[in-house]
Amino acid sequence: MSVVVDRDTRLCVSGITGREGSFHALNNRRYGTNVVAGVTPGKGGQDVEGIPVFNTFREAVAESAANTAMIFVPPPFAADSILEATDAGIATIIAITEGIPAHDELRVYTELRRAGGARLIGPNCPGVLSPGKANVGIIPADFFREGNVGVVSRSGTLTYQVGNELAQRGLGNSSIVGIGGDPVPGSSFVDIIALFEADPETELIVMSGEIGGQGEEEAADYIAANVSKPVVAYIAGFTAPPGKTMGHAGAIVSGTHGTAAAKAAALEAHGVRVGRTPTEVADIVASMLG
Amino acid sequence: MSVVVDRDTRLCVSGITGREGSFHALNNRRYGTNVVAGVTPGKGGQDVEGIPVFNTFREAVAESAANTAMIFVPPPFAADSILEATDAGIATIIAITEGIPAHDELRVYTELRRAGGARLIGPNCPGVLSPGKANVGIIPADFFREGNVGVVSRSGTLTYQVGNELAQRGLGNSSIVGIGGDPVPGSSFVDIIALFEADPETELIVMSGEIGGQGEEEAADYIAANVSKPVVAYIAGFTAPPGKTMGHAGAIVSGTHGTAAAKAAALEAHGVRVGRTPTEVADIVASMLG
Amino acid sequence: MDLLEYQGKQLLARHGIPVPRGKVAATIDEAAAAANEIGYACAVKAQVQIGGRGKLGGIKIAGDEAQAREHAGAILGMDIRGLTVHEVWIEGASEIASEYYASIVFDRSAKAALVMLSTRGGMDIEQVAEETPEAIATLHVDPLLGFQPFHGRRLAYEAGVDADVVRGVGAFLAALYATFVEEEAMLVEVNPLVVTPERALVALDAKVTLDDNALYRHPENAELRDLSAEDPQERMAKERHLTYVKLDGDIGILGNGAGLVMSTLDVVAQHGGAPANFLDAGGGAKAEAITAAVEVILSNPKVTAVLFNIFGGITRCDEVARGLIEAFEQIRPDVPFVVRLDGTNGSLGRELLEAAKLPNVHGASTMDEAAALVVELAK
Amino acid sequence: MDLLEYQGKQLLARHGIPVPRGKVAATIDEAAAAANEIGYACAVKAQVQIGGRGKLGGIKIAGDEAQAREHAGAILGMDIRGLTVHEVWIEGASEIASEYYASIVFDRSAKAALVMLSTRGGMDIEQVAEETPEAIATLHVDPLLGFQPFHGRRLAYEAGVDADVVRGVGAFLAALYATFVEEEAMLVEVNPLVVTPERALVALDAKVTLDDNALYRHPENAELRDLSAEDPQERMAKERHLTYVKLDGDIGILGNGAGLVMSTLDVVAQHGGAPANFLDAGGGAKAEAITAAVEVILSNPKVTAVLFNIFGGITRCDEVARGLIEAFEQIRPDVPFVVRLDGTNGSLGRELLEAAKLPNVHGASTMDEAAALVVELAK
Repeated sequence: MSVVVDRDTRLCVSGITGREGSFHALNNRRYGTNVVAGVTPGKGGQDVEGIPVFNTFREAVAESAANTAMIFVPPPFAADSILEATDAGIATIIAITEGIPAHDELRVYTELRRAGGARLIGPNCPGVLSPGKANVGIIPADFFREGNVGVVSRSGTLTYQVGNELAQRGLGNSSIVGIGGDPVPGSSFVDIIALFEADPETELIVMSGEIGGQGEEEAADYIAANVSKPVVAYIAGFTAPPGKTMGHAGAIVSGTHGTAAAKAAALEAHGVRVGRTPTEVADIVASMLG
Repeated sequence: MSVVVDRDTRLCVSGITGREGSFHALNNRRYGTNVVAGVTPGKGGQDVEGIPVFNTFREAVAESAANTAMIFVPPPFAADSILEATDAGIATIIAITEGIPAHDELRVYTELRRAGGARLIGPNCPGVLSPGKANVGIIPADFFREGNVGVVSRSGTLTYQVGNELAQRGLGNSSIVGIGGDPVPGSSFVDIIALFEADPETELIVMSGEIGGQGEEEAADYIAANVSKPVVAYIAGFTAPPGKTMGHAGAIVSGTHGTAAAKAAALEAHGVRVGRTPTEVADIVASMLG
Repeated sequence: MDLLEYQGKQLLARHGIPVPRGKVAATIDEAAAAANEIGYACAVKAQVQIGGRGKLGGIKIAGDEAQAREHAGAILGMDIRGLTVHEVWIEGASEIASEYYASIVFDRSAKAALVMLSTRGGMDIEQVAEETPEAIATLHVDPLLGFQPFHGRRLAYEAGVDADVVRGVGAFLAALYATFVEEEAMLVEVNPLVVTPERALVALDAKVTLDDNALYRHPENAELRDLSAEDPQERMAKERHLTYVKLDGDIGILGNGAGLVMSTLDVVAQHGGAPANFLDAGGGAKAEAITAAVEVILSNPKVTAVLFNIFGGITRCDEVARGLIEAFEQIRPDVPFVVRLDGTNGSLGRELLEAAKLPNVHGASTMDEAAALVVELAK
Repeated sequence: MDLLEYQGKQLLARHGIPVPRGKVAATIDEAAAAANEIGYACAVKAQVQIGGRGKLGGIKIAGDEAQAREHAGAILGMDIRGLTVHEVWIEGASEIASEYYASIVFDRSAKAALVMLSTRGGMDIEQVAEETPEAIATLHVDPLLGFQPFHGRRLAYEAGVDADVVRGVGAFLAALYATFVEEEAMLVEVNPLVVTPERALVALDAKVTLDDNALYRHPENAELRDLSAEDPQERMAKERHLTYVKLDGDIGILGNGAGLVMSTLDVVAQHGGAPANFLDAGGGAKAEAITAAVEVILSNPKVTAVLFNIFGGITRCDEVARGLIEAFEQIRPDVPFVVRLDGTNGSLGRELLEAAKLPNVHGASTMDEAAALVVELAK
């Protein structure tokens, strides 16, 4: 088992004819992901190394039975592409695009939460990797092996760092889920932790947070009330000054809100072990599963 | 039993300090309806013959535990008042106001249908009367007696006509529900027929329709699939010319759509008896219950 | 409220939709001046709120001023299905590569705007819908989310528009939706939507129906109401704030409540009569409203008998009786009246009427009886 | 992007919100001319993107031209918490009956706009929130439904504004919400929102933060960016499209990915070091980007050592190595570098660096080891 993507994933890539879109679509296919279609308006009828391209998601779903979308179009078109995918009946949407306006994200989030909307991962995220099953996005799969640690993270490279350290200790992952660094992530820590809790393959959950927002604090409450599996956390940004956006649009300490110290304290108050460095996180995980 | 309003109704009247609002609020109270509050912005702290007036629905609900709203404000303010009532947690909203812009009604309808919204009856309706229990609106209660015929109607006076003829034959009503004559009624025939079907006191359902829209046709399908109780119908407007609005904003035959003949045929095809005059309807009901 | 073609086009143009350049004219001289200004060839188009005027001779192409004068002379004053043409619209003739169809209607069943697009423009869309429904792409728009760019692409590809105008058609539909919502329309229809040889999109016709209930928010639209095109009785009723619809028969009808009036028309027809009008005196009508209503009904010269069918709820029968008595004093009608008063204060109303001994006024105790009697008296 | 007070006010004014009349001035002469035009008494206000400037001497009232000159002279060039004042805003002094507070923030937890209203204006709202949270009325707005009239009434009554301005406050909040949505702001704050003795509402201050990601849709706002107020290194980084935040320490930091860079800063701090900056080279950074990043880092004269912490995913370590080699050729840095290259093409990158034999460049195999070493070298 795994979460979000697996061997049943039938992927349709929005923006597949772009340079980045085609590169990662083919990379994902090489890993074993079932990439069944792409969407680029005006390029319907073409193909990208055998992957058929459609003008609309409706056509793509009708012709290829796609159930998952990866969004790779530039920011001005990304919100529309997400809405198009859910309108076409896609159940899981993974949005890689960075730089989507926050108000667009708000509208999309609200619309998807109406009855029947798709599960959105991202935007501004590295995607989801279920080692040995499917990779959707830009996570370099080589650093991860199959296993029973579920990872959910706001940061891409930090995830690779943690995953790599786990792999060096002989540990692998059920799934790696990048929820992204934007102000309005489609899925929160809570959403993904709930999936890992229900996933029989996952034995331990690693969550990698950072400054800004309340997602880590909400996760702490949720874990205390609903999660039976051990959770190990990491928080980046202890030294970030207030009022400055640290790379991710969502990573900003506002006044006294959203500090790394407050997040770590909230998690530890609910019995979650917090590693001070990625290495320490890997050490804790190894000791708990060892 | 009865539907929509009964002895548990705690009514808050929006627009209670207006001439019409206060007249009907007091009339409803005289009938026995528990009128607990009124709302008029800027007149909070006043009272209308002992009924306390509040500035907002939130205050009214907090102070009086109102669970039902009657909307009596002029059309430019009615949609806002309905949204305010649902935002304040009111579960049932009965909108008497005539002349609300259709796009306002569309927005309100869509918003209320999101999870958790209130049940809206109307707008442009005479209200709901559950004889012997509660009267909310402008239905003249004298013509109706307690009984087991549920009536749902798009027209006010036509309802009085039918109710009066039933009373003359010794028959009474569980509830009389006026769903109103506007293009986007908050509750449809189907919604109210479903309530009557579930109401143990109701033994027979009378639906009084008219030209325009597809509500009667949808009811015909619903009745065939879901309703065990006998239904007798009346349709007004057999002689209405196409393209003309017959008084009610919603009563218009567009091309070949929405004709009375088509509606009557749809109902009869599903085993619903259709009376050709209000008198014939009363005769059919009397013979079925006799 | 239905707009004339040129009013609809001006509305669309306000929202950035391209329409042909044109001018309105009410006389032959005005039409000739307009045509000279627009240039030739130009179209001379009858401005009536009715479809199919082209087939009935209401649209003609003029190649020079003489023809413009000739066509304007033929069209102005023309009767098109009962409506007199008071104005023509002169516009430059468009070059046409393709004719599409686009519309948005307020779909009551779905509770949403319904957008329709077809490449079979220039035809009656109901005919297209019957013969080749697959030639029409349709989509409902959630009123809170609104029209999204992907909606435009979906419709354009599903309708099969030419590949080079997909983007343009999407933008056109977005502007049409903005018009629909911002002007609070019940219908906006462009048929044909023309693709020119230069691959531009132009709205060659426009049919717009606005929501009467929303006109108070659009004072500039409320002023467009073309009273000259309306029936004189309907205009008179509107000025008196009465809900009146003129019909073809000879029996004047007054009732209270739209449903009851419709029902009254039906029952009269069942008895072999032909109603002259629909008139809803409304809830709680006072005596003055009744008096005004009698005036409106009798201003139609075809009326040979009048039926009052009142079931009082908020409306009080004594007020109705007083209004009728007042009307008789003012107007002294020479046609018979049948009056059925029931409901609130019914007996009081009947007593008042009886005491007034109005000439040729007959009481009736039920709707059926009243209908039978008025049909008899109207003969 | 934070706007200066006067830019924020101009933005609000575009949406119909009343603001005092004013003019911006960059010199004493301009300030005097502006003050003469506005009239006396007028306020001379430092334009810096920071709160509390009043207490720090950044706002003064001038009764005549001499005072206007004196105040402008004192304020222009002043340093307010590290920011130099380049402009003053001269505006007519307002008469004040009451001071309210109004704001809308993009609430990430609730995923909705959060509207706040309080009658305790003119104070730091965080202090009000701590001392008397019940004095602040709050409300979340659904982004699809939008701000409704009843929202305004609810907030006005809950906050307890004066009865005669309930309607005005509602309209003000509606206009503030329109500004927030249409300009795609993350924050709009008016503190104080003044009620004048004539019972008019005026925005006496304005704090507006716009969404950088949405500026492409608002070219007129994008032009407002006040580059002169930004740190020179940050400006240089922006021109090179690098994500750079200047910090107080002496260890330059470069990494790939925001999370990894934040983590690197933390680890360096744990080892007792003080980072000089945050710099995310981004995903898939090419050699030129690395070279540019080195330039930016070294343009900060406080930097005494630099740490490269790269965990390659899309970013290839050989590209990073090439960029660093190129940077050394161009700039010849005189501070030590610690370089940790891991992930995609890690061994290739390390080999390239080794072969280049760059002076004073030290390899490290883990993030921890790298941090410890750079802290040591920076001393």
